[in-house]
Amino acid sequence: MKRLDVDNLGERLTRRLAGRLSRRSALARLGALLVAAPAFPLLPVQRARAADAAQSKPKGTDFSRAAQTHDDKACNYWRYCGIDGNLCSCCGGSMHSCPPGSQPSPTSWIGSCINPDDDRAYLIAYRDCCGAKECNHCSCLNTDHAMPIYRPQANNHVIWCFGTQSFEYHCSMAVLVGLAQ
Amino acid sequence: MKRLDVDNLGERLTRRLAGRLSRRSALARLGALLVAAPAFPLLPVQRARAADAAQSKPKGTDFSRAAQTHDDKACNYWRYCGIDGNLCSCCGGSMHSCPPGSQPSPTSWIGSCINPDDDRAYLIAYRDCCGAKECNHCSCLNTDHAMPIYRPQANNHVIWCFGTQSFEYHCSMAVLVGLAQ
Amino acid sequence: MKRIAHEAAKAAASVGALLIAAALGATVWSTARAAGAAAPPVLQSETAGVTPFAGLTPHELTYSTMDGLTGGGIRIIDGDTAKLVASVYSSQYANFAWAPDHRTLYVSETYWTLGNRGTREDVLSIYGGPTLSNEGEITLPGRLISDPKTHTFALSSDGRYGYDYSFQPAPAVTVIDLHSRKVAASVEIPGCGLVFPFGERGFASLCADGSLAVADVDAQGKYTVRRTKRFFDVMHDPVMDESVADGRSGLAFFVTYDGWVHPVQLADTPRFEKAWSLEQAAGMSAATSRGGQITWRPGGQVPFAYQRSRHRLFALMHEGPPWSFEKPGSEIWVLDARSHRLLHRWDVPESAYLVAVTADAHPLLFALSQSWLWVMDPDSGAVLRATQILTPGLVRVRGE
Amino acid sequence: MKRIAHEAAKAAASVGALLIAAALGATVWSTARAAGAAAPPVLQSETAGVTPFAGLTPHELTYSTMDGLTGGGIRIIDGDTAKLVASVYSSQYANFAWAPDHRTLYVSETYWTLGNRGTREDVLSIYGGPTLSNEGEITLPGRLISDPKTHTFALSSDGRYGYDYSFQPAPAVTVIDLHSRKVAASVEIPGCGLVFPFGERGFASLCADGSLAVADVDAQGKYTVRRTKRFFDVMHDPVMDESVADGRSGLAFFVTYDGWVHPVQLADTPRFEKAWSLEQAAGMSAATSRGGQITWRPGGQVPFAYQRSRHRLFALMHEGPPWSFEKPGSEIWVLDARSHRLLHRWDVPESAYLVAVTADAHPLLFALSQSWLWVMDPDSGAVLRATQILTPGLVRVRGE
Repeated sequence: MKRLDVDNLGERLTRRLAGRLSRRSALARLGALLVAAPAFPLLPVQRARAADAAQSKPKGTDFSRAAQTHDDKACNYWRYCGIDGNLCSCCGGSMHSCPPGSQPSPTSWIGSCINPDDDRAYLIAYRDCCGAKECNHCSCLNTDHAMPIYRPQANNHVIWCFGTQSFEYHCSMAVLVGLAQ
Repeated sequence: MKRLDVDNLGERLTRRLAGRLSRRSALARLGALLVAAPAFPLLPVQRARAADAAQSKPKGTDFSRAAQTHDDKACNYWRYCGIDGNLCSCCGGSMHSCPPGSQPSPTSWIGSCINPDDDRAYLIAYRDCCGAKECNHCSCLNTDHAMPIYRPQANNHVIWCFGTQSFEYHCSMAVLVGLAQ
Repeated sequence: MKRIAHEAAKAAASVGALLIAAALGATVWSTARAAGAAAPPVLQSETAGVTPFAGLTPHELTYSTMDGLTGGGIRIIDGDTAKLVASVYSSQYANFAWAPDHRTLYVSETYWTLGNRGTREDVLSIYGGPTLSNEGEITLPGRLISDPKTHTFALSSDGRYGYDYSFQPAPAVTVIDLHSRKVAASVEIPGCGLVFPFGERGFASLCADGSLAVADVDAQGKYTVRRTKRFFDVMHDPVMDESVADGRSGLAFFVTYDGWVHPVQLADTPRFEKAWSLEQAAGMSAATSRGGQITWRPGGQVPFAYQRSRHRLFALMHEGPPWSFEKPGSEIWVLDARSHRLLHRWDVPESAYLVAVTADAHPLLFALSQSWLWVMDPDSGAVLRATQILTPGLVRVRGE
Repeated sequence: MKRIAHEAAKAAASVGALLIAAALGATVWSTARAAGAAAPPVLQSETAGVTPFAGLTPHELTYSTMDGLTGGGIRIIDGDTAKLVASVYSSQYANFAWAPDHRTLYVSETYWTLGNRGTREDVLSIYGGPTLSNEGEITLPGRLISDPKTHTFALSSDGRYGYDYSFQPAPAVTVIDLHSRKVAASVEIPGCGLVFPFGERGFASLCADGSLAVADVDAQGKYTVRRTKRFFDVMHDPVMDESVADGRSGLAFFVTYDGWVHPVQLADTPRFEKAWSLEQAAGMSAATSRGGQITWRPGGQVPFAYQRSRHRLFALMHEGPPWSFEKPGSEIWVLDARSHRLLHRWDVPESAYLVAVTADAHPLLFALSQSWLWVMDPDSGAVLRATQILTPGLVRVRGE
């Protein structure tokens, strides 16, 4: 299996989004300019976790067989294969935009999920929005390829609010990082 | 209506409890020695509230007609005619004893309730136990003769945790103060 | 095989959610595979940001969650979609108000350095900017800590001053200059409580003897407090903490446990108008606290809302005995506050503890139970939409 | 008349409550009026105090509430009555442990001076004395903030030292001298996490490569960390965070997602025993993470409990596919940890996320769902009693 070139991830993340993405993405871009641009990857642990995610090829899990690509407010949306928490899409945000009143953490853990529309595995950054109280809408617990906490780079129980003003967990995003293979 | 002699209240409260009270009272006495003895009445506002309670003779309320004298874990126990919150009797304490992990506030508001067994009206100090998180058992909202917050001496919405180490509300006791008439 | 059944239920639920999402115009992500076409393009990487907040809209409701277990927090729900729009952190027992720009949120709250112990800090926290983020705090000399009460915190109608009711346990009102972000004055109001701002810098408070305290300020910023006459009988039929007041016009409706509405034009010398009865407005006898009379009475946690433009008073009403002023409403009564007539009696799907009405030309009526928000049409009583909420404490809508 | 119906319901409920109270031997207050006798005596005034706390009893369960909305807190429930006995404040994301005296409770927790912001303070809070009151805090250099994990905090078996796992995000173990109430050391454990004390002052941690880190200390208090061999395949079948370890004997059972039990005698040089399969102990094929196999698997939040005196391992089991290690258990399997045999399969009334067993001669088994605590007989599987609880995070019983 080809290992992911993590050094290109930062560059990829700073690239403009393709034009075909929606109006909501335009809002997200604006949001990203208003807060500090997500510094990614920053920590050595993040390189390790991206490598992990690429290594554990997510073929044929129970989740991936039932996943859908239409509704980002449902727990079985394809990107949420490893999400644990409240979907930001149900809290006034989106899959890559925190609701007003919260801030995206620059750190996250990384999983990989299969998109049923193209059968490709993508790296997904499960990034927490921090600062407001727990949103309590659309609580999902998907654990595909989630690792124990002693392997934190792939663990969804850590509160990933390092680097923000607050450790108060509000909701979780599923930001598309790139192809896993 | 005879106004209550509030200056005697303090003395009455420091008196030993009558022998016929239960084992639980012995525990409560012990508890009272372990914490600072409840300084009552301390504040000018407390004299005012005792006077209030004695003034508003609690005859013939909906609550008093349905009240019982057997079960201090039920909202319709006679002493609870003006209680708003969790019964300490359901939280590891009693009507006059805070559960371990919490402390009785030296301040309280005072109501008066009719005891159906002797048809007498008694002054009841609704004293909050403070320090632990809200108990969340036996939540009652009885409002006989409860006054608005701008008349705090008879208001059950104020968090009566003045004078304790913590303002964290845990549960409410209904301590028998004496006859209202 | 329970697992299979569970998956099927999830799939069904997601179809439902999809229909709702589509109906509300939510963005639907799909990389639909063109039949027989080339492989779909690889999805592009995304950046993470914050959804901008352009200000509270006329149909948005802001509510604080009830204290105790949920421990505070403020949420904004769009009445047009019944969806959560934004959330702001707060302590438990907080109050809050929006600046006239509808973008700046002030939160009056209390913290201890070690959760329930340590050093106490009373602050007015400021949220705003493009993403409703924290913009600092103003330290307060004290605050009342109590179950939620609307009139413990308010702004002057121009948004220049904040007024925070303090009870330590001596009652006072803290006046905060929001331009300089400093406490301007601490005004003692012995025997009184709550705060109802009027005019440019004045405020009134309700007093334990049935009168009002009226505070006015001189050019040097010094406050003088005077008492009005007693206008209600506090021992037998007190006015509720949760009366309504329109800060813009200074018109207050102080409503008693028995449903007597005392209209008062707040001013340096308040004008007391003749009281009228909610029950008489409905063609019933006036309620009384004597004899255990069962009748329709106002009650709940925030039982009244006032729509200035149409002079309409909304009241949560229930059938009950005296001293039942905290029982939730099974009906919302719509009253004309000028003619003292009942216009409508609307059923609510579940007994409501709080009511609110928007101030715009096409108003929405909100009824809140312990766990549901019902969005209603104030003119037809129809339930337009609903959403589950955390137990609500206080509500605010945009003033116009 | 809804009111009447409501009152009737309340009366019926109170009769029920009375019966329960009587059955449980609760104090019943009554000033029963003697028929035809003189007027009853006037009730005497009372003083207010605190119910004494004489230490955790062998049948009492301590649980922390789940984080997020409920915001922490620790509660003690008596397994013999299913009643709440005491409550201790905590921050959210706290962990806790009882001293060997069963009277002193240590709480590892984190606060910010302004709730969600301000200055962070990581502390080990001490509760004890006759009423389980706060006796101060020891400042910690840092902590992991995560969903509840049993093995982020533990005491040495003699109660002299506390071990707190820190992740900032560099992993370390803070060693606290509980006699002097000072931090004794901060031991870095790169690539590892969690803490399993053994012996007088040693501890082990699980490592991301499938090995253990073993820390031992010299006479000067300096810790040395060494790695053992890799004993499990972390990428394909990692051992769970919520494995069980008996601090007294140093015997740990590290259980994998697929149900392989790795018994390890913790020591300076750990002894790794041959792994055995929970499923094979039940006469089934061993579970595998390949091919989407649906079989019985361990899962939940705290899925294992160990009873040292009878060498019994209790496991929450569900039928599910690979990666379902957080699904709650529909059954509790009782296994002999020496013979590797399944002794019983007990149904639980509602799928359970946590399991615990008391350490005394007449043990009780506890199964915890999201909102119920079920007290069971470990030998018959009978449900003895139940009570509603707040969503549980972690559980601890008295060690003997």
